[in-house]
Amino acid sequence: MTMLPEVELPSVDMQASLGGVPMVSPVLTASGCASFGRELDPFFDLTSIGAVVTKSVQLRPRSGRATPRMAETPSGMINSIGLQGPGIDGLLADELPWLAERGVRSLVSIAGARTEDFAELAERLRGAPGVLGIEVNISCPNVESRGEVFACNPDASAAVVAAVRAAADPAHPVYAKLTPDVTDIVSVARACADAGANGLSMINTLLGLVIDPDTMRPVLGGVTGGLSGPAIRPVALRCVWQVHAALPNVPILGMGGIRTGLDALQFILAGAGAVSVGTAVFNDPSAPARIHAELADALGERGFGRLADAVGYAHRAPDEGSPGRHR
Amino acid sequence: MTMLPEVELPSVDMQASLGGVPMVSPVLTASGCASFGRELDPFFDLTSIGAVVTKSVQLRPRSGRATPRMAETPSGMINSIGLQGPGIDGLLADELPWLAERGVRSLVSIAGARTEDFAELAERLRGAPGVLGIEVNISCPNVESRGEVFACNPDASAAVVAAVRAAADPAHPVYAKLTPDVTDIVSVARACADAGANGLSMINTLLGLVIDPDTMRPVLGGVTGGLSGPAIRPVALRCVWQVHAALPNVPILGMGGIRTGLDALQFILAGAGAVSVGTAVFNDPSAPARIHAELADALGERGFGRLADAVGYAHRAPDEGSPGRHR
Amino acid sequence: MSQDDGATRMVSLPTGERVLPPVPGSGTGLLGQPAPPAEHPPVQGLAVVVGSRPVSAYTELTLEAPDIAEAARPGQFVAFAVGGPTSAMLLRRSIAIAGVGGGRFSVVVSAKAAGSTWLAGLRPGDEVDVVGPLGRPFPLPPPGTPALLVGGGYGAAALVGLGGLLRSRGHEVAAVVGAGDEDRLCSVEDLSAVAAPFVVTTDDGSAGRAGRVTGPVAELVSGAGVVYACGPMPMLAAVAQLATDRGVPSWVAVEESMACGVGVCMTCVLPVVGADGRSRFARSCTDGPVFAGDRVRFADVGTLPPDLLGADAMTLAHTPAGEGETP
Amino acid sequence: MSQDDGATRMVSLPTGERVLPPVPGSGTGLLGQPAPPAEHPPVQGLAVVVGSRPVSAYTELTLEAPDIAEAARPGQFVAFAVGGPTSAMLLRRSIAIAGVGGGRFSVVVSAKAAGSTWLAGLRPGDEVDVVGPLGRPFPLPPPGTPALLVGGGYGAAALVGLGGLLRSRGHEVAAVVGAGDEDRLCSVEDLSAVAAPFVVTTDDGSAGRAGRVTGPVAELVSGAGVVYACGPMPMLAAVAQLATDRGVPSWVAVEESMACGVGVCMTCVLPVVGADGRSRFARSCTDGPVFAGDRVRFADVGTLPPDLLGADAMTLAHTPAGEGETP
Ligand SMILES: Cc1cc2nc3c(=O)[nH]c(=O)nc-3n(C[C@H](O)[C@H](O)[C@H](O)COP(=O)(O)OP(=O)(O)OC[C@H]3O[C@@H](n4cnc5c(N)ncnc54)[C@H](O)[C@@H]3O)c2cc1C
Ligand SMILES: Cc1cc2nc3c(=O)[nH]c(=O)nc-3n(C[C@H](O)[C@H](O)[C@H](O)COP(=O)(O)OP(=O)(O)OC[C@H]3O[C@@H](n4cnc5c(N)ncnc54)[C@H](O)[C@@H]3O)c2cc1C
Ligand SMILES: Cc1cc2nc3c(=O)[nH]c(=O)nc-3n(C[C@H](O)[C@H](O)[C@H](O)COP(=O)(O)O)c2cc1C
Ligand SMILES: Cc1cc2nc3c(=O)[nH]c(=O)nc-3n(C[C@H](O)[C@H](O)[C@H](O)COP(=O)(O)O)c2cc1C
Ligand code: FES
Ligand code: FES
Repeated sequence: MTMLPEVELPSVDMQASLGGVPMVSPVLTASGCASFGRELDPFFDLTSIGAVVTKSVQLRPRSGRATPRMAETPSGMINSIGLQGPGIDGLLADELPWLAERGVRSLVSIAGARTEDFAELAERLRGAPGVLGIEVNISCPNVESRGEVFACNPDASAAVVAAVRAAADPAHPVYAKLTPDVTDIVSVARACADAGANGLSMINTLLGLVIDPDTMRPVLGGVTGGLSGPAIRPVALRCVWQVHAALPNVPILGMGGIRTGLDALQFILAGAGAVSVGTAVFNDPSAPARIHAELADALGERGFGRLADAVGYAHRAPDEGSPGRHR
Repeated sequence: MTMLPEVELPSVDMQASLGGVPMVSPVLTASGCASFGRELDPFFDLTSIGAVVTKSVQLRPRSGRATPRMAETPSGMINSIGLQGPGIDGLLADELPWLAERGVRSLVSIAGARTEDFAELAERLRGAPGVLGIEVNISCPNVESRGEVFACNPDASAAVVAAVRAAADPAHPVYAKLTPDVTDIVSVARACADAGANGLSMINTLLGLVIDPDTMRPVLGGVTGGLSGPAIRPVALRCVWQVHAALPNVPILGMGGIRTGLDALQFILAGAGAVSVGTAVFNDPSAPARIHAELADALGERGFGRLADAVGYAHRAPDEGSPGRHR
Repeated sequence: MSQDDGATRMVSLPTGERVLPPVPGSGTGLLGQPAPPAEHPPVQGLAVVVGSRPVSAYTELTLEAPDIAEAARPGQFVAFAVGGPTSAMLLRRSIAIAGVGGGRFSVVVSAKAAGSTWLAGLRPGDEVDVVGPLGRPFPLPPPGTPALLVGGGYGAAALVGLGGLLRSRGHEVAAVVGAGDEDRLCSVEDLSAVAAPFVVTTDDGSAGRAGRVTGPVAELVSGAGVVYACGPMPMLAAVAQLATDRGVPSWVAVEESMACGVGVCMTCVLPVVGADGRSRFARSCTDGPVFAGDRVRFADVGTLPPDLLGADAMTLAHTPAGEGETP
Repeated sequence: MSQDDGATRMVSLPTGERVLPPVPGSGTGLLGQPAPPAEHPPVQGLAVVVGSRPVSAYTELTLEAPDIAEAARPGQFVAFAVGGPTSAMLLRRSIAIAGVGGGRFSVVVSAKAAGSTWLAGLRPGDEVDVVGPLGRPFPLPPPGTPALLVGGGYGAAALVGLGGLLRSRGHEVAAVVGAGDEDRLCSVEDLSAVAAPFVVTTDDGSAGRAGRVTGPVAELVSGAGVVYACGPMPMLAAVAQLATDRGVPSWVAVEESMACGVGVCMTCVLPVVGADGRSRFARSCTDGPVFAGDRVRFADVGTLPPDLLGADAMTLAHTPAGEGETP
C-alpha cells in the first residue's frame, strides 16, 4: 500500500501538536475503536503514536445496548454500542494508571447527557496521569432538550464546550468532537471555537440504518447506528476542508475512514494537524503504527521536511507550487 | 447475487405507483445516472422498468463544469458534473420524443436557480408525451439566497414545490428530491409534503471531497462533489426510515447505493414505494432490469404476493410476524 | 466425577498451559470460574494456505503460520481479513482453530455470506492476513476427570484439538456430535478417533440417531466430570443447562457477531455472571469465547437485562439512537 | 496524399464497415468530420481469460468473448469490472482493444493503481465481467490513402488492429511508436510487421531514436493522407497539430477518466468542435474516443472555455459546488 521510495528519504519531522501540547506522532486512535488501549498492546508500541483516544466515558458505568450492535456495510460498518464502559471511576482506577505506567499518552473522550455531566467529568480528570487532553463527545443526546444531539445545535455545543473549558485542567486542551449530520458544520465549529475549544475533532459517525433481509427489521437493537469506515472518508474530508477554510487557526483532529498513510495525508493536506484511526483498527490492529510510517514516507516523498508544513497545504492558491520534488 | 429459490415461486405482483400513477415496475433509473435513457437501450428493455429518470434539466443548455468531474472512492464515487445538459428545449425536441416513440416512460428531473425557473420548467412539461411525472431536484444553489441549497431550507424547498405543483400538469405527480446533508430531514420532507409534493425522492448525494495525493489539491474541478454508491446506502436507508416513520402516507422514491435486489428490498421495507438505481448502472449497465428480477424473487421468497404489501414492512410492531413462509 | 472443595486452584503443566479445575464458584454458587486468559498474546501476519479440501458441507483449510500454530490452545480462534486488497469488506471473520501441528493450523469454514465464501474459496498458495490465536482457551480439568465433548455443526471442529489433548493427558473422553442433517456434520472422524462413547445425531435422522444432541448428552452427562460444548447458541444453552442441573461444570465456546475480534469494539458482548456474582456484558472475543456454561445468561442474549451492571445508566438509550449516542 | 472536395461521403464496405473519408469539414474549415458511431451496440457478459503474458512494462491479456471480438473495430475499447464480487471499486476500467481473432480479443494493461493492477493480475481460466465494444472506431480512409500511425506508450496497442486492417485493404502504412523509455514501448513487433517506414523513439534514448515521436512524425506526415494517433494527451495534441498544419486529416483516440464508459454519466468530457462549428463538452466514451484531431480543443482540456455551448449558464457553478448542484 505504502508508496515506498526507491531512494533513502530524508527523515521527516513528525512532531505534531494537540492544541499546543506536543505529540511524537500525528496519528492517534479514535474513540471507541481502541477501548482504553490495552488490547492493542500486542500489536504495536502504544508509546509510538500521538495518543490513545479512549472510549467515551461517562459519570456512571454503562452496560451499553442490547446486541446486535453492528452490521458490516460496503467499505464500512454501522454500530450502536451505547457507550458501554466503566464510568469515570473505573477509568481513573484501572485504565489511566495502566497507560501512564507504560508512558502511553491518552486523550480522554467524555460524554454526558447534561452540560454539567461534561463539566464534572472534566473536573475529575484534572491532574490525571498521562492525560494529554480531553475530547468532548458532544454527539450525545441532550436530556434537557428532548434528546436532541448536542452537536446538532451550535448553542448547546458551545455551552458544553464552555463548561468543560472552565472545569478542565488548564493544561488539558479541549477538543470538541463534531457530527457531520448537520446542515452547516462550520456554524457548529465556530460556536465551539468561540466557546473556548482548543481544537475540533471531526468527524463522528454518520447516522445510518441497515435492514436485515431475513428478519425484515432493522439489524441493530438501537434501530439506527453510526456509519464509519472508508465509505465516509469523502464526507469527513469535506468537513475538515470546510472548517479549515473558515477557521484556519483552529487545530483539527481529523478522522473518518483513514486506513492508509495516503488517506491520512489527505486529511493533513485538507487542514488536520493530527488524525485518528478508528474502524481501520478492526481490519488491522496495528494500523495506527503502520499509518504513521506510511504518512512519514508519503510526506518525505513529496518533499516535506516537517509534518507541520503540510497541514492545510491543499488550500494554497492555484498558482502556488509544491515543496521539494514537486516544486 | 440473486437468491434464487429452489422451487418455483408464485409470481409477485410488481405493480408500483408514482404518486398514484401506476408503473409496471418499482425500479427506476436515477437522475444523472442514465442520461436520457438512450444509451442503456442496448443493455435492457427500457419499457420493462418503472421509468427512466432523466438527467436534471434546466431552462437553458448547460456546459457543465471543467474536468476532472469524478473520483472513485471506497464503494462509491464523488462527482461534480455541473448539470451538463441540453436544456428544456433539447429535452422536448430530442429526448422525450425518442423515449415516447418506444413506449418508455420518463420521470423528468428539473433543476433551477430560482423558484420561477422550476415553475417554468414544470409548465413547459405539460402534456409532454410519455412523461409520468416530475422530480424536482431542489439540491441546487438558490441564487436568491446567496447560493444556499434549496433543499437545506424547509421554506425554500416548500416554495419551489408549491410553485411546481401549481404550474405542472395536474396529471403529473411532483416528487421533491431531498438532500441528506441536513440536520433534520423530516422537517424538510414535511415542508415539501405540506406544500403539495405528491412524493419524495431520497436521497441525493452527500457532499464530499477527495484530495489528489499527487497534485495535493482537491481532485474535482468543483472542489467538493456528490458522494454516491453503496457507501452511502445506510444513510439513505436511515433517511427513508425516518421520513416514512414521520409521514407514513407520503410516497417515497428511495435511492442511494442500490446495487442488488436485496438492497432494493431494504428500501421497500423501510418505506419506499419504488426505487431508483444510480451509480450501480456505471458498474452494471443492465442493473435496473436485473434488480427488478432479483427484487421480485426476494419478495416471492419471503412470501409476499404483492410488492405493495412489503412497503414499510420493517416498521411493523415487534410482535407482528412475517408474511408467507416467515409467518 | 471429580469435584473438589471449591477453591480456585491453578495447575501448571510442563507445556506452560494453565489448568483450572472446573469447580463451583467461590461464594456465587456457580460451578465455573471465568476462563483465564491465554498465555500467548496474538500476532498478526500473512499465512499461506497449504491445503484446502471439502469436508461434507464445509471447507477445511490448512494454513502455514508457525507463530499462531505454536501459541494456539484448544478453544481459541483466528480472525481473517477477507476479500483481498481491494475488498469492500472491512471486518475480519472469526474462525475457530480446529487443529495444529508442524507450524500449521487448520480451520473448518462454512460458506455463509460473502466473507466466509471468499475464505472457503482460498486455494493452496494463496496468502491471507490473519490475527491469532485469539480468545481464551478451554481450561483443562484436573488429572483423571472424565470429559464429555458436545459439538454442533461446524462447532465440532473446535473440539478436535481439545479431544486429542485430553486423551493424551489420560482423560476419558466421550463425545456427541450433531447437526441438522448428515451434510452439516463435522469432524466425525477426528472425534470418533479419540472419544468413546461417541454418538452422532442429526435433526432429520439422515445419519446417526435422529434428534438433537441433548438426548445423548442427558444420558452421558452424569458420567462426566466436565462438559465442553461448541455450536449454535440454543444448543449451548441446552447442554449447559443439562450439565448444571446434574452439578457438572461445563465450558461453552460461544459465537457472537464480532467486528474486531481483539477486544476493542464492544460489539460481541453477551450477559455473563462475573466472578463477583454481578452480571455484565462480557466480550466474547477477549473475555470468551469460552465461558463457564452456568455463567452465560443464555435466555437474556440479545436483550438488556435490567440487573446488568450499568443498565440503569441506559435510560436515554432506549429511544432510537442519535448518531453520536450510538457509539 | 488523397484529399477530395470536402463533401462527406460514406463508403460501405463488404464487411459492413462504414468508411468516412477524412476530409475538411463542410463549412467549418476543419479537416475531420465527427467520427460516426459504431455499427454494433455493445454487449455485457463474462469473458474468460485465455492468455496472459508480460509485454515489457505491461501485461497482455487475451480473452474469449465472441460477441465482443466479432463486433469490435479498431479504435474501440472495452470496460472491465474490477476486483471481483466483493470489490470496493465500483467503476469499470476502460481498456483499448488491441487485437481480435477467433472469438477472442486482446488488451494491453498498464498496472497503474488498484483496478488496473487487479486486471493485470488475472490468470488464464479467470472470468471477468466486460462491456464492449464501446466507443466509435477509427474511420477508415478512402482506398489508396497512405496512413501514418502514431502510438505513445501502451496507446500503440490500440493501433495494431488498425494497422493490420489498413494493410489488408492495401494502404501504405507508416508508423512511429514512442515511450518514455524502452520498457514502456508497446506493440513494437506487431506494428513493425505492418508498417514501413517504422520508427521507434524513446525520451531517454534507451531504444530507437532519442526524443519524442514528434520528430519522426514531422518528417513523415507530409507523405501521409491521414494520421491516426493514440497515446497521452500532450502527444495527441502535438501530432494533431503537425497533421493539421500540413493539411493532413488526423484521428486521435483520447483517454479521459471515465466513470461509466457507456455515455450516461458525463464525467469523460472534453471540449470538441461539433459538426455545426460550435464547441461542446463531448463524451469521450460515446462521442469518442476517436475524434478528428483538429476538432479537439487540446489546450482547453480541463478548463471551461467561455465560448462552449452552455458555458454562459454556469455562472453559479463557479463557486464551490453544493451537494445537489454538483451532479
Ligand atoms: C469465536 C468464533 C468462532 C467461529 N468459528 C467458526 C468456524 O470454525 N467455522 C465457521 O464457518 N464459522 C465460524 N464462526 C462464524 C463465522 O465467524 C461467521 O459465520 C462469519 O464471520 C460470517 O461471515 P460472512 O461474511 O459469511 O457473513 P456476514 O454476515 O456478511 O458477516 C458480516 C460481519 O458480521 C460478522 N459475523 C457475522 N456472523 C458472525 C458470527 N456468527 N460470528 C462472528 N462474526 C460474525 C463477520 O465477522 C463480519 O464482520 C465463528 C465465529 C466466532 C465468533
Ligand atoms: C478509451 C480508453 C482506452 C484505454 N486504454 C487503455 C489500455 O489499452 N491500456 C491501459 O493500461 N490503460 C488504458 N486506459 C486507461 C485505463 O482506463 C486507466 O489507466 C485505468 O482505468 C486506471 O485504473 P486504476 O484502477 O489503475 O486507477 P484509478 O485511478 O484507481 O481509477 C479510478 C477511476 O478512474 C478511472 N480512470 C482513472 N484513470 C483513467 C484513465 N486514464 N482513463 C479512463 N478512466 C480512468 C478508472 O476507470 C476508475 O473509474 C484507457 C482509457 C480510456 C479512456
Ligand atoms: C464501534 C465504534 C465505537 C465508537 N465509539 C465512539 C465513542 O465512544 N465516542 C466517540 O466520540 N466516537 C465513537 N466512535 C466514532 C469514532 O471515534 C470515529 O469518529 C468514527 O468511527 C469515524 O472514524 P473511522 O471511520 O476511522 O472509524 C465509534 C466508532 C465505532 C466504529
Ligand atoms: C454522475 C452523477 C450525476 C448525477 N446527476 C444528478 C442530477 O442531475 N440530478 C439529481 O437529482 N441527482 C443526480 N445525481 C444523484 C443521483 O440521482 C442519486 O440521487 C445519487 O447518486 C444516489 O443514488 P446512487 O447511490 O444509486 O447513485 C447524480 C449522481 C451521479 C453519480
Ligand atoms: S469483537 Fe470487538 S470487542 Fe469483541
Ligand atoms: S464515461 Fe460516462 S459518459 Fe463517458
